[in-house]
Amino acid sequence: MANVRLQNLGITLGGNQIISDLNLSVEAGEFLVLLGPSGCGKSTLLHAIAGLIDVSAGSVEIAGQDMTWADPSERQIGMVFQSYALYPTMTVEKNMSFGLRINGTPKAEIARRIEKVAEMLHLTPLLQRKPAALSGGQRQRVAIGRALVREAEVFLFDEPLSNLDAKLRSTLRRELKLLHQQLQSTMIYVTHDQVEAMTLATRIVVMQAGKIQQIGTPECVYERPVNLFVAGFLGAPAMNFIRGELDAQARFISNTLSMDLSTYAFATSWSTPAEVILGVRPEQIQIREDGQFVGAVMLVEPMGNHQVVWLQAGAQTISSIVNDQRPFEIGQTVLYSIDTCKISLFNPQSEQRL
Amino acid sequence: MANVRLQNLGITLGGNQIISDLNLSVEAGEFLVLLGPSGCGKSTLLHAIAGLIDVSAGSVEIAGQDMTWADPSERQIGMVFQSYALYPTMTVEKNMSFGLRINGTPKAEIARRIEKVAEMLHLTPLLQRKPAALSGGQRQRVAIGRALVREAEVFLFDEPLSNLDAKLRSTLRRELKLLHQQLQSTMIYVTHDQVEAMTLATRIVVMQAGKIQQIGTPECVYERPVNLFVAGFLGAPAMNFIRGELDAQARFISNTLSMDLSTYAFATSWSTPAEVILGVRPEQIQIREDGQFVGAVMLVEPMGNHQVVWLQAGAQTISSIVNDQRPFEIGQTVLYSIDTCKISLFNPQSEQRL
Amino acid sequence: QTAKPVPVEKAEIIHWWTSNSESAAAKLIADAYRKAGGIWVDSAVAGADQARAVAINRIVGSNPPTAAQFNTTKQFLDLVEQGMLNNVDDVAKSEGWEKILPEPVLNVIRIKGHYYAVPVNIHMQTWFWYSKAAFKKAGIAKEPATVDDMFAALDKLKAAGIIPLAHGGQAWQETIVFQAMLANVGGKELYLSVIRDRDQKAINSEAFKKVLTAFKRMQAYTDPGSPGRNWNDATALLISGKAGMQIMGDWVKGEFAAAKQVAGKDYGCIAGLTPNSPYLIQGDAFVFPRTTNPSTVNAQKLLAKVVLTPSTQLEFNKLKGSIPIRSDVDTSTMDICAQAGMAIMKDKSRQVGISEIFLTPDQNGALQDILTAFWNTRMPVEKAQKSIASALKD
Amino acid sequence: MSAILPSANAVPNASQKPQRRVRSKGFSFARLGIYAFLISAAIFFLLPLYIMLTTSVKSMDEIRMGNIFALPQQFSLEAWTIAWSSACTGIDCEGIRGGFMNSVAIAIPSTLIPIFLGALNGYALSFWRPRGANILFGILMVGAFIPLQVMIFPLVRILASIDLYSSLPGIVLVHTVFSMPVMTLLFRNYYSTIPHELFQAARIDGGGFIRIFVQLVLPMSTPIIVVAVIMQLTGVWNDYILGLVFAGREHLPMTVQLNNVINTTTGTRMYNVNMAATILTSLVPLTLYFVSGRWFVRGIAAGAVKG
Amino acid sequence: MQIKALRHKTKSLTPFAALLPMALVTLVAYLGATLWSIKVSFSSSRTMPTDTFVGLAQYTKLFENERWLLSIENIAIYTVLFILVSMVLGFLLAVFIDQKVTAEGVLRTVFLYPYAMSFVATGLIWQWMLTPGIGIEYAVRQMGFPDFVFDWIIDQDKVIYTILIATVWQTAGLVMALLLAALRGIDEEIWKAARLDGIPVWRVYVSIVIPMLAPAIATVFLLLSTTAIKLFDSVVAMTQGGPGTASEVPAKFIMDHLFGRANIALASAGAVMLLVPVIAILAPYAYARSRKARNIAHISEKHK
Ligand SMILES: Nc1ncnc2c1ncn2[C@@H]1O[C@H](COP(=O)(O)OP(=O)(O)OP(=O)(O)O)[C@@H](O)[C@H]1O
Ligand SMILES: Nc1ncnc2c1ncn2[C@@H]1O[C@H](COP(=O)(O)OP(=O)(O)OP(=O)(O)O)[C@@H](O)[C@H]1O
Ligand SMILES: [Mg+2]
Ligand SMILES: [Mg+2]
Repeated sequence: MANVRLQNLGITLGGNQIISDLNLSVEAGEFLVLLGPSGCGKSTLLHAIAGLIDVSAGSVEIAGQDMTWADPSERQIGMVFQSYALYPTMTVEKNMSFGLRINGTPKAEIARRIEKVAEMLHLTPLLQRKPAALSGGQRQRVAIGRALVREAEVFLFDEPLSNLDAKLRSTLRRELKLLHQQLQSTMIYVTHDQVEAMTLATRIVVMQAGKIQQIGTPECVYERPVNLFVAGFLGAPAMNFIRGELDAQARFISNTLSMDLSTYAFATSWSTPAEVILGVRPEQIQIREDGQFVGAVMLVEPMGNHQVVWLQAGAQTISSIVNDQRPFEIGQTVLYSIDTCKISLFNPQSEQRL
Repeated sequence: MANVRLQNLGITLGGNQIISDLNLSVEAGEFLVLLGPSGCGKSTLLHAIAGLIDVSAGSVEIAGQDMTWADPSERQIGMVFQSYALYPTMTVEKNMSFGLRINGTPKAEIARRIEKVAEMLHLTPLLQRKPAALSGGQRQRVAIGRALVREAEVFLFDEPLSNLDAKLRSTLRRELKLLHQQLQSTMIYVTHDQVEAMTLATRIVVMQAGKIQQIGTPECVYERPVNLFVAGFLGAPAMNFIRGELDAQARFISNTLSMDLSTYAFATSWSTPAEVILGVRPEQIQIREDGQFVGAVMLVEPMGNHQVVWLQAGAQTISSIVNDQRPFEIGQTVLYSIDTCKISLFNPQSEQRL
Repeated sequence: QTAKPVPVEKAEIIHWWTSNSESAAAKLIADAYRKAGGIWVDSAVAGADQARAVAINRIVGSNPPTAAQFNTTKQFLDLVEQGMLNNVDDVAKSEGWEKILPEPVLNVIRIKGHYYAVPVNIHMQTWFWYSKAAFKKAGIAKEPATVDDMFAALDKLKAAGIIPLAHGGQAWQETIVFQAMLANVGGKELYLSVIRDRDQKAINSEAFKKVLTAFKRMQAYTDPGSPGRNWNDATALLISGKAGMQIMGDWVKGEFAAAKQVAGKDYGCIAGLTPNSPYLIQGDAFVFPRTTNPSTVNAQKLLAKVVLTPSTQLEFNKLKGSIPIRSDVDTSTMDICAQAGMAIMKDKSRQVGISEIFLTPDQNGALQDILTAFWNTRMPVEKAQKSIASALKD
Repeated sequence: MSAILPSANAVPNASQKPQRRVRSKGFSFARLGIYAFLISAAIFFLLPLYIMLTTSVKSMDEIRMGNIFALPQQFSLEAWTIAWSSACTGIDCEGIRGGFMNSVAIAIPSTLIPIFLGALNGYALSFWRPRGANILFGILMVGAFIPLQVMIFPLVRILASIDLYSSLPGIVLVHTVFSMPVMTLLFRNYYSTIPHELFQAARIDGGGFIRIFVQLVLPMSTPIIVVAVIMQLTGVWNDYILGLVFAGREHLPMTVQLNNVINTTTGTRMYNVNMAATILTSLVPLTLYFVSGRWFVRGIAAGAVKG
Repeated sequence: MQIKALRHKTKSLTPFAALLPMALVTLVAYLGATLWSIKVSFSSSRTMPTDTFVGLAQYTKLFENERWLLSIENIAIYTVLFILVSMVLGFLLAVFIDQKVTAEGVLRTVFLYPYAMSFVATGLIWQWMLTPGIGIEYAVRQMGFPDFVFDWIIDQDKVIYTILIATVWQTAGLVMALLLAALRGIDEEIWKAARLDGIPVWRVYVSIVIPMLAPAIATVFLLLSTTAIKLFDSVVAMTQGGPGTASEVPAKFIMDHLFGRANIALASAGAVMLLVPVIAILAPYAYARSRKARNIAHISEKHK
């Protein structure tokens, strides 16, 4: 059990300021998920926490101790590298047991842990292979295994499941969650998979360009994004943004839509009439016969258990999730309604939530 | 436009028979998605098509010509490697333009293509960087870019979007689809992302342990899986399997369930009473007040736009997708019904679809 | 590990006598030393420079050998001046070196009145060797007795399609040819004023220019393959009759002997082209690194004594091809060339040291560089003369 | 496991299909060119060896009279026996075999220690990058240009002052000193091509300086270690001047004897014995070269990282 | 912050400890020897070092010495060609041997064996082979080209090239081994990517492999430069600096004066002068590298 605290962290790589003035406090035992667009600095942040790159400013505190300049090996960290970084000359087993052997863990204990982890990661038949003779997903699992056997205080996972198939991924997701509950260790987890983020996180951190945009529980971040970026970043398909105006009666009016938002919980005060951006998630747009608004079907994407229907409404393209398999035709005119209780409003200038 | 035909393909790596007797015919202009569990031989297959590993048996035909022993460069192929395989000493731009420069493509044309692709992949500001100074996702995009600029006859993509964030991924998915429509090139695409598979594929190939299990349109594979493996592999959460018996009246009876399946379209003849496995997808299980069956809520996973509810019904765990945000409590007893028109039945011995 | 002197008079001797014939000669001294009660520990190091470097480094590293071979030249002068050598004055006095050793050698080993080396032998570098077969073929009836005779003979050889001068084109061999020319064309006076006195006037004189011209003229008698050639390969040309003449030291006899050729029958030797051409003395000597250990000092003295005993001198020099350093040895059993040499040595006026006896190694080297360049390029005589003058200036 | 070895990896691939590959004609032309180049290069390289070998079995008379390219008229191994067991090197006529064990005794530590230190330096320089180390390395590199003979004199003094002059440890130390620039350079540059992430992963795993070096870095160094062994063993084995000056009488390496046999200014020369002795002396490094192949492994870092 | 940073750097002392032998060797042996040589070069030492200070006299003497000047000229030509030819040949051998050729082991040994042979003997062989009348010239004439001439070794202007041939023969195998080791380290995937791109093999080598071999090439380059500048044995064995002084080289000049000619002051001056071009080449390079690193930082900062 160890907390992690980053204060005013700044990191410069190759002359670029990648992260600046970042503050983040991860509680002991927390499962923190880092989200953010490609290249925003997630891996960099993990590397800094692990002590693998020198920070240019600020401090890193682990388990209450200033570790800014501590050696990586002193930090009691397990890490899955995005690029795996497997030891090429060692077998899978040796790869995983390396850290334990260094710690002087008894042989029997090592064998036990390796067996357990290999089982969990379906690596048992591959234990004597070297990384070069593994598939991409197998390598990734070895990387996970190497971190997991360590039973460290803090785990750093950098997109650990990205190359695994959906089935394995969901199994492992569950295993990781269980493990987290068992070990009570702190986990910082980078992922691009929304399902992982939503199911694993106690809190989600959304980053952009080296800055934290929002920290909160999955529901909070998903339902009450603090700004346009977070709103647009989470959710697939992305949130629909509709520009319009809010009048004094809290009615939202755009070219194609008009609806009453008087129940909306405003985050800030505002003066009417105001330009606003209305954010509405595809699942809040229901295509139904008694819908209030009209759109034309542009594109239908069947997804197995649901379909995404793209509607043209005026100049606006709107995506909607349809949870059944009823057929749509391209060009067909449909009616849809919007569930107003979960919408978001943003200030188009500041891009902040209203 | 080139078709790809694999006949009786066999591949051995490090003494292991990875692929044996595989037959696959990809139409010209098709967008074929390869699915399969980690380590099943997808990458190996792509490498064999590209001519990067030697096949031990069978033949590879591209555009009607036997290319089994042709040099990779003669095959007119663009490929994204799972491991990227970027040229470490070249900048992003050089990485992408290298093949073109060699081909003697005019400079202006190279510049045009690079610009286009870089734009599409959001790589424009990174063109002068070397791979070592890129994030994981950025590297992956360079790998995609390098393949795309080539405008080849056949594209092989090995999990090209795995390290990208959801938003970028959906953008690129769409771009790839567009590109495919424009170029009319044949694409063979490995992915673990169901959404990609469903939205991009004209046909899906499901592989297991080097063998093809099913080939078909996304809908077909999703809705009418030919065997237990395919049924269980596709879909997240996975299909629920319920063991039971089918009686002469085509009623399915298990400990907890009993339902009429007389409308089921049997794939093979069968004799009653028979042991069967009933496969039902989570979205076909509706939790509603007028449901016929009873279960207790075990676990709820909120996913943003939906939630997965795990029910305990007798000894069976059943997952169900709930498309709204209504609250459940662990232990709460709920009623559910099963949509019988989309279920699948399997022979427990042969594991084949009934 | 260091070979600390032990009460027994164990003597480690560094020398560069490594070829078969030289080894046999060295063994002779070793045996004589052993017979005299010493213990000879042999440290042979091929190559004179190399062997001396090892000796010097061992002295510097405080692990000196008991004795080390040097040439009887100025090579060890620095060591003496640095006080790194023991003298063997006792032996020299009791054995009366002053009387039995030739003057040029004494001048080198006796420094400020002390004797710092024991000379072993006399090599004469500037012998003219010729193949009787080749001479016969070229129709040369008699041994050249003057410089002009020699050039005439060379011309005849050339005309007969024989390589007139078998020459090994290495700098030191060219220096030998030069010394031969200086001694024979220039004569003893010029030789001494140029080499010993480094007299600028003599060097710039017309006579010296003539020597240089003669030297350069020799080059025209060599074959194109001569540059870089080892002296023994040149001798092989003589042995096979492909070449007529070679100017080289008396060690050449070893090669003839190996080819079973006999002096006076198959080949001839001429020590000088005029009746009073100087006999250029070069030789080997042992020096004795400084030590205070009495038993080592004893070992050193014993060596100094043994080396000069007449029987050792005779047998050693027979094997080595050189002639004894002491004039009182009975040489009747030696070959005719050696006997001729001994005869000449009887005339003290013909005893002259080679250039290394008079010049420091450095000056000698500089001279050698100029000579070889002059020999091998189209350097005008005047330039060579000027360069030599400046190289021999202090 | 065995996949890393070329014998198990590359060779089967190559042997599986030649009969089919022949179908592609561009391929066989290229091959032809490769072999043509390699064979002509081999002939160029072998020509001197041919002369050495034939010379070594000729008699001196034949050498004196004959053509260097000619095959021996009377084949005789006498020179070889002389070289090995009876050539004189001073008053002892025991051939070059006498120094063999000395050479071995010098070569083993003088190969292992410098390589170990070189690897250690390279590792520290490219992964740990301690402050100031690069300046040190720069000086070392410049120092590599000093002719070693110039350094002999001061080194003799230093060694004498620490009582190591003329001893086995002394000569090993000297070899270590003189090989340090090249060995360090060799490993430093090799390690710069190993993905840094591996090192980072090992640090996370709690590996300390030594652990990472021994368990991770050294196993990845086999190809360069082989090259280093080739260079260092050859260098030490063929060294003459250092052995002569620093080893002391009891430890003189074989090359001193070899040189004594070959090198003479005014003595007679036995070319056939010289050649035989030279070839005999070089047999140890030659054997090493021949067996070193299996360690020239391909793709030692394969599968380590993606990117 | 600075203090903390310092603590971080100094905290793990092991790397420093590990570099201790190197530091000692560098400072005591190399720096020490260099300083010692500089000191001696300002003295009038002969066989033994002495303390008589004579200023730049030795240097003046050095640069008045024609042999030295010629040596410098020779070594400059030789170094450039030697590095170039050895690298190209070694690289080609490595590349071709890397093509899964049969008998790789034999070929590798064939190319490497000259490196194992003492040059005292092989130099003689080369001398024989190059000597007109008995060597290659003779052989070719026998083969029916009676007018064939190959007499570089006795040619004042070409003799240095004969040394070049023989030393390249000796060294190319080692270059091959070094580059082969590096070639084998290149990830197969890179090759695959390049093959797919349809890049001709030679282009892959030129544009991808050679840049990736940069560290190994740097090693080879330094190795060859040091061997070239210290060239000595081969000259002694083959030509002894001749004909005349045509193939004299600085190291031989130094060695001659160090031992045979007992003038260690002049020899030291020569050794010091050898270091001057080395430092003159290395220092700007090191400077440029640190500049470049800084510049990159600078430029990318601006981009933002
Ligand atoms: N060199 C090799 N030697 C032995 N087996 C190998 C070798 N390379 C790959 N394999 C095995 O071949 C199988 C197929 O590998 P492949 O890379 O094709 O899998 P994949 O389907 O792409 O998996 P993933 O989704 O994890 O990338 C794997 O089980 C792997 O362990
Ligand atoms: N050595 C470097 N020099 C300059 N910039 C770098 C360097 N390494 C990384 N970067 C940049 O730093 C930014 C952050 O990189 P980082 O790897 O942390 O991204 P990330 O959030 O992990 O992205 P991804 O999801 O794609 O892995 C990227 O824009 C990248 O281009
Ligand atoms: Mg990352
Ligand atoms: Mg794969």
